[in-house]
Amino acid sequence: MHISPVMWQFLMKWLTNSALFPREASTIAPYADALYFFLLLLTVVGLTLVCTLVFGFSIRYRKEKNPVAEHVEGSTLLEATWTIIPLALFLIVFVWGALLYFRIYNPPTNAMNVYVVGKQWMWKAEHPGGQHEINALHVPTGRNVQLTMISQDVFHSFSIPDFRVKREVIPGRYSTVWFNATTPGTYHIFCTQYCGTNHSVMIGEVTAMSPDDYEKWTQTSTSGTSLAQNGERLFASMGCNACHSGSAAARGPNLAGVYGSKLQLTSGSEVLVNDAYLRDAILNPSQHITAGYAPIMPTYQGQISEDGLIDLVEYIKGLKTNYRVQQTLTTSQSNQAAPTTPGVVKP
Amino acid sequence: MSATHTIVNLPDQRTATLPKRTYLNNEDGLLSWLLTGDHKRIAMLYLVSITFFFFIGGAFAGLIRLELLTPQPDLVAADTYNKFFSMHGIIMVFLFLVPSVPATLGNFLIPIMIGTKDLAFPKINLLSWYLYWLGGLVVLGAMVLGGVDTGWTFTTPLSTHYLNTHVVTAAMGVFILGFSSIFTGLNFIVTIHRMRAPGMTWFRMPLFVWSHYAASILMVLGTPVLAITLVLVALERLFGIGVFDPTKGGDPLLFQHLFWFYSHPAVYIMILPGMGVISEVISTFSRKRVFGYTAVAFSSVAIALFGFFVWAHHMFIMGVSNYSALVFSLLTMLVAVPSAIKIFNWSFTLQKGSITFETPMLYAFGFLGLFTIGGMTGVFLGALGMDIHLTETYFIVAHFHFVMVGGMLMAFLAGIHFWWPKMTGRMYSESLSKLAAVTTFIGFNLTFLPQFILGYLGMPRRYHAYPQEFQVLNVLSTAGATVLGVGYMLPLIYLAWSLKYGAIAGNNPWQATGLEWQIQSPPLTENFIETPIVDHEAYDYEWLEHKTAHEVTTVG
Amino acid sequence: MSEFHDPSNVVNPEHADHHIVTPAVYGIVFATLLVFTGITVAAAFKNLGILNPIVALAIACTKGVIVILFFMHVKYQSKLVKLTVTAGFFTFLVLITMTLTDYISRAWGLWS
Amino acid sequence: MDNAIVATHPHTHETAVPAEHEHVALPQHRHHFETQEQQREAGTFGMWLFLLTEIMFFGGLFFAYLLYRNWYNPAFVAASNQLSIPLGTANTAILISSGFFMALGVWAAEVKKKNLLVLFLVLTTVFGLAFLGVKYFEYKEKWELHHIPGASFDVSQFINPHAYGLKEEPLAPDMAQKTQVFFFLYFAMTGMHALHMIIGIGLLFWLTWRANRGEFSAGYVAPIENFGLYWHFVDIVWIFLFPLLYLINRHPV
Repeated sequence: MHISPVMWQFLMKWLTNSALFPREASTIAPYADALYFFLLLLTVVGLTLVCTLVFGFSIRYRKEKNPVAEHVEGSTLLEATWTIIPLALFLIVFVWGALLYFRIYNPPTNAMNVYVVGKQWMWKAEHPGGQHEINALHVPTGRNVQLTMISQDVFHSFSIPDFRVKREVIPGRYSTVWFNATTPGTYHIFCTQYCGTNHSVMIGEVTAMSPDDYEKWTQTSTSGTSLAQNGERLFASMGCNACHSGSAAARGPNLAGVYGSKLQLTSGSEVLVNDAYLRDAILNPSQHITAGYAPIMPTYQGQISEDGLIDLVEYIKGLKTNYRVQQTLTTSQSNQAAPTTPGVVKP
Repeated sequence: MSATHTIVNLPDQRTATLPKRTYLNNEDGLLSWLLTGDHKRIAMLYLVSITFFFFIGGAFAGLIRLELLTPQPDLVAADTYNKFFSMHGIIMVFLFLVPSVPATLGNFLIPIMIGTKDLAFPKINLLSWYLYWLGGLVVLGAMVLGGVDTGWTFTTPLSTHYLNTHVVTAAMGVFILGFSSIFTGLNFIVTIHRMRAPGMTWFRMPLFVWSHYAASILMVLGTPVLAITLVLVALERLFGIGVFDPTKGGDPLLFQHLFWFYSHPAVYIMILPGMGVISEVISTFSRKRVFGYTAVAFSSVAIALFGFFVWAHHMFIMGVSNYSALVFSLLTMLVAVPSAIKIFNWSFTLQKGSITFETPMLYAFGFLGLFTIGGMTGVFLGALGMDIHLTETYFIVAHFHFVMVGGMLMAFLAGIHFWWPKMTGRMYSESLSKLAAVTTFIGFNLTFLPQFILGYLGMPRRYHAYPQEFQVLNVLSTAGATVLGVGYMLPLIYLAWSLKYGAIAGNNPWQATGLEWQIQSPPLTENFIETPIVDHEAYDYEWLEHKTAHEVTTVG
Repeated sequence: MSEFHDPSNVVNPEHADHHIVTPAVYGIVFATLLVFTGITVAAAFKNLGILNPIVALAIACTKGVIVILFFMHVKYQSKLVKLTVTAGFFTFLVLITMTLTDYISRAWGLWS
Repeated sequence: MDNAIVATHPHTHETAVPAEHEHVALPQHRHHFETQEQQREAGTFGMWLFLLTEIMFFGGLFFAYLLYRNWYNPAFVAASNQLSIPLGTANTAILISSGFFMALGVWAAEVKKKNLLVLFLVLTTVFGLAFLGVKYFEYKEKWELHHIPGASFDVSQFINPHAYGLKEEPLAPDMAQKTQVFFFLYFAMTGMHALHMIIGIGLLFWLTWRANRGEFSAGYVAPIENFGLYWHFVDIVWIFLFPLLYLINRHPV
């Protein structure tokens, strides 16, 4: 038999690239695959059972062999069996699936954070150190990476099949996903939620690098200003510091060290200050008035881009003292050169 | 073919003729069809209309597969491709799958099966056919005017603020189609409750009627939620209001909730009637009552009931709360059980039967296998953690095509082949139809099995171009689609041929027990000469034998 | 069940005899509805705290049930119709409660 | 189970109507029904199923209202206080009266009093139209205040109520924007309700015309009964809309 060499090459290439099964490149992947294989096994067993029954009965009781059907009403025992066994199996699948779900969607506390903004039709990754990437993401291997993602327009979905993680990127609210890449290499990023004309162009590549390489990469590709520095600039130019100056007479609450704390609101409820809270408090301030303050903050809806919000959030996150805030206020022509970033990257 | 291989019992072709007076020739002229109240004529109108839309939807599917033959975006531009899959989805879901079995076979058979002259509201039945066409034309209008590229899910805020295509037109079409579906369901429920022949108790009804009853409940209660959702989408789009727009304080997930509140039960609206067909076919060709009749009947109702509690499993990764996701995942696992019960009950119906392998039975076997795969892969997607990786990829495309095309379409074809002699009075070519059944089965598997692998590899759905390494599987899939296309064209040809040249079928070619088989084929306008009195259970083959032996005249 | 033809539906649980409601009953119902309207408006101006919406909705439900039972004759209808009405409201409750499971348990901070 | 032969049915439909049913051969009896009674019950049941779809249709709107009212309570309070309670209460009374006359109309049809039936149908229509008239003035006021959602929507009244002579507390600008959500839901819900009223009034004209010809005075009352169900359902929707939109945020804090 003759196979054309081109065809042969093509087939070989495809087979060697293991195109029946994606690479396992994150710590989550083996867990996901274990459940996948369990489910595959269930399917194969179930299908074999049904096929055996159907073909077995078809051969055994075909008309030639069994000209007269024998009346069988049903069997409670049998029916109970095939109610309870599938139910039990499905419940196992449910518990297993739920455990996996919480593993994937509960980021570990020590994860390094990267922001991702989705928009028609590109991914923007923003590292706290000021590295901006489009349709690309560089991450170190062996380290927990959390992505805080938001969409600027419609629903997108951030998917890295080789890591077995995916999460919808939602307009108007942060969603997170995390992974720990195990193998250096490049992997696809897909937008899997249909997002308009160029949906299929919204793809990118995640590059997992050894920690050393990653360190080198961060140094060579930084834009020069960290997100927090951008945020500080925004904080001053939007006039946030006028009220949130941290002084006793200030009209807005003190923001230094506020991140991660619990706040008492005027509505009486208590909230945890996290990224989502900070973002929403900037856009819809009246719903997040800290107890003891008047609802006088204007809304910044439509005035700050999602990137700007990320800068501000990142700035407030790292704000430990109000020293520089007040200094910016007093020396009205603030100096552009900010020497060091207040603790941006969390361990 | 010898009598041991088959139960087909046709009258002597030399003397046989079609009945003189049937519902088909009772009145003549186009108007007698367009203004008819006869459920059988409306069913035939639906059959023609649905076939028309099926092939339009199928043509779009073909174009999609053709584009995906190569990784490059070479056949059509991206927005054209998006319009293709949107039209494919909208047409197939709302114009084919939802009305397919209920509006054709259900319309034709339910009144006969329960022994009455017509549906409760013949005029509303006709109205629902006109609404079907109106909705269909509006959808086609949206296509002709320049198309719509939202996908069939109309996801906000994409559909409301970010597209310049004919979203409102398409939504209006779907809105109208919703009312067509509501009226069909309403008619069935009233008919089944109020019009049963004397002696036709609930547990003597064929399972076909049970499953339609369950599906009708879903149609009546679910569809209006879709209607109001589409109204809100249209209003938001026209006036820029923001109920679903986060920048104005709306919640895009509210749309998802309301949309899937209908669109998940809609899946059961599509598959339940198909399950009814399978019950009839398997029972007839194994000459046995369906194993555990009551369990199968109640599992239909259970599916309908649970069907309303699981919709958010379409939103596991969309930002639904984790706790809510847990609840919905658990309930999803529960709704899988009644389907499993059905599969096993059908399998065991074969046990100790006297099985023959006519075309409808082949389709039913295809259904059993494909629906098992489709159902099990549904469990993959219902499991929370697995869903993260699989959803929005080709895995989900393959999954719902296994359920909808492998399940529903197989059942539809099984039903058409099963009742064709009743509807037209003539038999089709047995060998050609078996060929078509096998072709469809092979083509189907070739098309959609590779998509499972593609999905696990991570290929996203609705992609116009894709990375190189997915090509081989996509080529396989497209090749399969070609075979599948041939499989669907074949019945069109030989069924049309049979209309004129097919053998005379006689009243009961399959020797089945349903009331529909005890009357002439094609039936009279009002089905029965006199109202039947039912004194036997469904699928009572001994009764049939007894009756045939003592037959003096046919009932009707 | 009914083995025999039962055209007058004597044993049919889906059947109820046709009952003609008298104008007097309608009059009483009409007056009750107006009185309840008055009560609900009056209650709206009292500060009952969390009870305000509850009272308003309770009165609305009462009025609705009265209309359903008398004006719409459901009190005199067959079990089937009663069940149908219940099923409708049940499905509406499913829509609300199941969707609320999401909104209430979302740590979005908007629900208070 | 025994293998009985299909017995010949004793009745054909001409004889199937037993003597106790008084209306043996009404012209409106559709002959695919075995009996008149069956036809009437099928009609009622069908109408109820249709109303079920209406419950779910409005259900989606009610849920949206429930959700956003909880999210944006201050905006909903402020916006809802702009609605006129006197007009709303009057409208509720008008609609209940309309429903009352409809119920009387059903009774008149059942006891075959043609003139009373026509009178009650006319009264139902008049009150229905009165409701729409009041609604028109309410809508008109909102139009003048730029409270119709859309491009010309104006929130200044909520940001600075004192300038408009209102005693309300001012809303923060971001919250004031959310009043648009309230007004959208207000117009969507009352508008959808009004649409049902308009359809109903159209049907009422038709039914009155038929009643005047004496079509419903001989025992055939199904259209009147079923329309009555529809009309009362529209009432019920308003019975819920009135407190939700007008009342529950009204109390002094």
